[in-house]
Amino acid sequence: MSEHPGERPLTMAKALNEGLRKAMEDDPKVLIMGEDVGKLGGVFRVTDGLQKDFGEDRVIDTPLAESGIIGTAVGLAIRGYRPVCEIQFDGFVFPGFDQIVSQVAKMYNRSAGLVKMPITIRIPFGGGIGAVEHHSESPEAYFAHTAGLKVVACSNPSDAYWMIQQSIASDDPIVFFEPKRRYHAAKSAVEAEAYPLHQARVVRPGSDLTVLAYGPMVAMALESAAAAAEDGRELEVIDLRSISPLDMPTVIESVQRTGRLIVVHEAPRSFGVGAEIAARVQEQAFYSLEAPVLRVSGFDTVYPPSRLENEWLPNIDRILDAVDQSLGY
Amino acid sequence: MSEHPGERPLTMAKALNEGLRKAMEDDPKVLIMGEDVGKLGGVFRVTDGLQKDFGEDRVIDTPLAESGIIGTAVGLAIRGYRPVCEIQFDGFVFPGFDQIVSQVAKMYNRSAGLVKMPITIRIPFGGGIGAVEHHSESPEAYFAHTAGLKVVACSNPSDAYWMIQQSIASDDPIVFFEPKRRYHAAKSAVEAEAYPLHQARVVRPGSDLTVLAYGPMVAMALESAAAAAEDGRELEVIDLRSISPLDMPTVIESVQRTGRLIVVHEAPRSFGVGAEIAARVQEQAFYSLEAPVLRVSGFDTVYPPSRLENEWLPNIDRILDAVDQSLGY
Amino acid sequence: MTHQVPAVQPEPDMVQLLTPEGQRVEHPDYPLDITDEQIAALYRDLVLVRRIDAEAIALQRQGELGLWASLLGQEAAQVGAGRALKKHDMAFPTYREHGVAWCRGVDPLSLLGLFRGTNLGGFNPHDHNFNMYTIVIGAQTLHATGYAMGVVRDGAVGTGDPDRDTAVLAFFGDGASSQGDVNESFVFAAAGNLPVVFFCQNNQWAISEPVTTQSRVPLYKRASGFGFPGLRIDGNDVLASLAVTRKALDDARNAQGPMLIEAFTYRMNPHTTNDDTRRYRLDSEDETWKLKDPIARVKAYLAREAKIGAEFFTDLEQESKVLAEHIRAGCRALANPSPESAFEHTYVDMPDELREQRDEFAEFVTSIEEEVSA
Amino acid sequence: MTHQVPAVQPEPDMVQLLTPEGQRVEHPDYPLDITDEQIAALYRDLVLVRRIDAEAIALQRQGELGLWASLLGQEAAQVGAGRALKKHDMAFPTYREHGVAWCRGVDPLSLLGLFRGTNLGGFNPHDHNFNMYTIVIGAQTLHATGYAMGVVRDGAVGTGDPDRDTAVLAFFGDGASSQGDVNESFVFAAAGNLPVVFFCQNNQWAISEPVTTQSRVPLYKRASGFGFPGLRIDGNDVLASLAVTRKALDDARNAQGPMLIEAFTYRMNPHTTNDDTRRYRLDSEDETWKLKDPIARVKAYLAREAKIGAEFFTDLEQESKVLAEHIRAGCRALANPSPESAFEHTYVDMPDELREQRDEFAEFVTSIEEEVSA
Ligand SMILES: Cc1ncc(C[n+]2csc(CCOP(=O)(O)OP(=O)(O)O)c2C)c(N)n1
Ligand SMILES: Cc1ncc(C[n+]2csc(CCOP(=O)(O)OP(=O)(O)O)c2C)c(N)n1
Ligand SMILES: [Mg+2]
Ligand SMILES: [Mg+2]
Repeated sequence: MSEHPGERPLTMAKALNEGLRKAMEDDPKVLIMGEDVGKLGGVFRVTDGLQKDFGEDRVIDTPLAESGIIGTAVGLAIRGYRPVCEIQFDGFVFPGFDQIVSQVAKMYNRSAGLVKMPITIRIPFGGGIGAVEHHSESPEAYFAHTAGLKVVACSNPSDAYWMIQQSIASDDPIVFFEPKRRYHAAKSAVEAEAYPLHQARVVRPGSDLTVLAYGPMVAMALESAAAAAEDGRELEVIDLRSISPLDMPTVIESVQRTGRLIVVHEAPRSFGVGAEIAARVQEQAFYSLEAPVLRVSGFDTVYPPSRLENEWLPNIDRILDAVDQSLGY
Repeated sequence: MSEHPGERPLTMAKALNEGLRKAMEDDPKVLIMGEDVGKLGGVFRVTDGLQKDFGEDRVIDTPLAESGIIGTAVGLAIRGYRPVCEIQFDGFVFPGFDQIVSQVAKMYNRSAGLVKMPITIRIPFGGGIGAVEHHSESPEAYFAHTAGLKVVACSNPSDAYWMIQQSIASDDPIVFFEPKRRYHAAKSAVEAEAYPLHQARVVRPGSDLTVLAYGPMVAMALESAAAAAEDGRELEVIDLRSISPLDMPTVIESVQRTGRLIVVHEAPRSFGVGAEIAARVQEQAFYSLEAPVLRVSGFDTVYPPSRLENEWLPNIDRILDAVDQSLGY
Repeated sequence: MTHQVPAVQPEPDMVQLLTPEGQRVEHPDYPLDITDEQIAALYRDLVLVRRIDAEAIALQRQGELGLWASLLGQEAAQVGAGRALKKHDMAFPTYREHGVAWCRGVDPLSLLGLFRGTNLGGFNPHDHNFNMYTIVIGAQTLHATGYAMGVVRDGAVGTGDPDRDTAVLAFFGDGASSQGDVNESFVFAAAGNLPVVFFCQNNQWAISEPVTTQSRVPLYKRASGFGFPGLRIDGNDVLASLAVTRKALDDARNAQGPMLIEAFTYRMNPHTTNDDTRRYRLDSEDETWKLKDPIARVKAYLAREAKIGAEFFTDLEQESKVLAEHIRAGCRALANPSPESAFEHTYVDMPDELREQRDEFAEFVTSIEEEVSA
Repeated sequence: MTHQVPAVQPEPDMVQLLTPEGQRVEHPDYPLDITDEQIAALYRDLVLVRRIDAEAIALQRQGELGLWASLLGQEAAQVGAGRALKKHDMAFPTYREHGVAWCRGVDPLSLLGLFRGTNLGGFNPHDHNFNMYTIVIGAQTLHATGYAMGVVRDGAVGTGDPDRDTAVLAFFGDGASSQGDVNESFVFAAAGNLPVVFFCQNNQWAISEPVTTQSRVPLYKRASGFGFPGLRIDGNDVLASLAVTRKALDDARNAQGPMLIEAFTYRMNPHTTNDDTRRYRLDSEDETWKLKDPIARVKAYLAREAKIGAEFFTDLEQESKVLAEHIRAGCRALANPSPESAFEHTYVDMPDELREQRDEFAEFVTSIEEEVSA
């Protein structure tokens, strides 16, 4: 039996691997399915060794068809299983979009609460790894806009370990975003206990301005806050963790203190997650805002060739620039 | 040759039909393709008579496969055609989502500007017609969030006539939303000239508060404004017309005058079009707003069974309630 | 344009065990041991299923249903397939399998909510091992395939234990055969040798599109390319449908893998009550198919060959009337759901933000009611 | 679990015109009239294409490319197919058809931008009637099919005019055969009797998944179920690939409709430079396939049978070196695009809002530069 990993520092990829292993041990109905998840252990090795230990019936190399992966997961869920589907890269979730939006998200409602869809859809997302087209996208807003789905993103090994287990245990379907550029970044130890799945977390307290981020941009926000601190500006950084539902109480509480908010994400700006947060914050904290909610994000273009991604993606300079702007109001 | 329809009042369905006919006459490369668009003239009769007049090579009853419809349209565009794809109902666009998001939207960029995708994707959308599941949805935000696509929605016969022609003439791919509950609603005459495709239009001037709507909700907004006028409140109503790109100058100019904005759409609220508008307005007119931008929309649930849709959809009462709220700030 | 689309291939042989004239015929591969009483029982199904359909159409005309998708002409395909299932087998329908629902013991009223607009399905697929209707064309074939993956993982195939071994039956139409999902379900089913039988009702039409728009070769042939058997049956022959589906399900339970059955039949009514066939097909086509009516041939058989007494037919008429009354009264009694119910069941664990929307909505509804009553 | 997945069927016959030992063999349906000079020209293609691949791999190792998808082992399939195309035919590749690109006259440097990260394709498909690489598995088969619909609408099929009649060649892999899009392209192509030839390189692997994960029957069989012919060729035999593809394209141009060619070959390298085959396949498998090398057999033939002088081989070696140098120098010279260029070409008609984002970005970049230089 796999134990809590204890003090051992883990990479995010390894933390996910151990979280998956724990979930499979805890519940024999948990299955992993996707392209290359078996012997290869996935292209990022997140499922490394699981097929060896749990067998081909529980860690399933599927045919190369995303609609088939999600659609058969729906059938497995009807039969009582809890499938964890791996989508190899963000840009390849779209062939499965119909099954996700019209079946996974709607079956529980269609059945008036009689059929649950405890399906977890894991998606390595985001850029910064020098990849080719379709391998660096951030499609979270599509899923957040879809009623019936919940959407989360982990940003560090400990959350990765716990959140993947919580997602698998959730009776609602969850789209689980993994910041691929952090898979093998810093190692850290797993916390002793899980934090509530759909709760945001203040990861750096501050009083001058709130920076909200999730997934790969949390590290960027923290670095920006460290840089700003050198200039005597205290930024509060919140790791959103759950994109849908949003934990507005945590966000509003912070904004009421700081009066200023910047949302950071890699996805294109327009109609993205930042828009919803801005809309809600101005609804719910209208009189607290001393400046408009600003967004630092990818631009409204196709994701650029990788040689341009560092400029295109939000970076410390652009975040600090937005901080200046916000404080200038 | 089809002439401008002149003074004849037309339904929106008929106006679209005449607009399509005109586009086909003007350019032999224009093709219509989709399910049941031929002899049947589409389930809403928008393509009525076109196959008879232009032949089976230009009005194509395709096999029943949306990815196939969009994917072959991409190939036709590479060969120099201008396909107009009909998606039978909003909820059936998702099997074609991958081809739309990863191919239609990206080909021009992928080719560094060498291959254009002059494809129009017509989608009858929205509720209010007492239909079964998947037949009443409003998926516009998914497309608006997709760089490389433009998204428009017509709200009246004249716009329908002109906007469909402008969309077909556009060298950028356009997702064209048609408010199905208005297809056979009021007839009206077609204006003598086209209005710029991506420009919003003030359809009722007012000074107390701005109401922004598109597609099926424009009529609802106008009715609300008429009701509010009886109480002495002058609402300005803007028909957005273009969802992506957004015509912010028109919106901001209005909000600077009225200080208050309500956005109305049928789609679920969260991560919808209203969120982007709210985010931009608070960015661009921060000091003009006397109340937060409010949203009157569908709720964050699966579209309900049709017996509930009138309560679930935005209606005059809910819009007026939001007007009260906004004016109460 | 000089390009010619070659003519569609001629109709292939199809399994038929009862001719349109009501004659039993034998088929070497599909012997059917069946008593006249059992044939009479199938006749009863056919008649009652047609009655359900007729009542629903009438209810739609009266405004009690928003829409109805008629199965007229497809009763034999559906009843044969439905009766071939064992209780613990699972069926995945489209939106037209009212006859299969009947055979599974689903109360016809359970089907009406969807068409009346009072719910979106709303029944428990496990109650009768019959999934809810699926409207997105083809999507359910993948669900059936995934369910069959679960059956295999439960060790409920090829054990030889008839109470344990389980098969899955996936319905779809001729139009659906073009969808990626249907073809992907063939891939998954074949690669996993899964206990799923694909049952395609080729009713010649997908709304206004004739089957030739989808394929110029018979649809049952599709299977062989994926590596499993396919077969065409006379879809208007309830005995052929029963015998062939039963055998296919048996094979599936015995770990012989998937099969595709193409039931060659005809949608005698418009696509739905919204549709208008005059725009795209000839009356003469309808007339030809009327001669192959799936019920008339069983009646002819029973009248001529079987010693089923007149009482059976009068009882059935009575039963049909009672059923009709059940449907009419039951349908009218299907209440509108409460507006607040729109907020239920989008999530198992309702997010706070949705709870707030619900509460605001409830408050708003109350305020309007007060205003109106004031 | 008692459920058994039956063994995969044995390999069917496949068209072979040149054995691994370099012997010409005749095939009744695919006679190939070819001179030794022409075979030598194919040999040149094979050698140069392999050189392009080797240089790209080296450039990836040196950090000049982010990634490379090697075609090692698949040269014969690609060169045969590529040389079967007429100039005005159109080809739709995946991301691995460097050999086809070569035959179409595409400068190898045009392929590198994608893998270097300086562009996403960036060349004009019409320049050489060779589409840009497509990464989303299977998507391009529908593009090819749609293009073929356009060819038909242009009246460029079945006219008998060799300069007018046009065929389309769609490439995809064994893994891709499972995608809905590929199967939908078969539906559209068959229903429309379109002039498109589907060319599946079954290189036995889809990253780490053996072809048996996708199908337990040979992939060429898929076609018959859709109503058009399918055939397996020895994909390591350039003559078979040339002869069969040429005939299929001829048929397509003559309005005989689509065909599926399965080229049975082997991906001798990892999936891409990122991949690690040791996790999922045995060295012995690689060794077996080395005996079937697509280039060695042509060399053996030329050495033994043909009167190609030694000069040809020394010239080729020289040409190969020049090409390698062109690639190395050219690749290093592929400049990074300017940051502002990220804003170009998302739209033909750039919306104002995006223009503002671009201008803000440009301003920001300038301010940072000023800060840095200050
Ligand atoms: C993905 C999708 N596209 C389009 C539709 C609209 N639609 C409903 S039924 C139908 C025709 C289906 O034909 P077929 O599969 O032959 O089944 P039948 O209705 O004849 O039983 C269509 C196009 C849909 N429901 N789903
Ligand atoms: C829709 C989609 N899903 C997943 C991937 C990731 N992926 C890239 S190549 C590949 C395997 C393709 O195998 P095959 O079709 O046999 O082609 P080969 O690479 O062998 O040439 C996969 C899964 C993708 N590119 N597109
Ligand atoms: Mg049909
Ligand atoms: Mg392969």
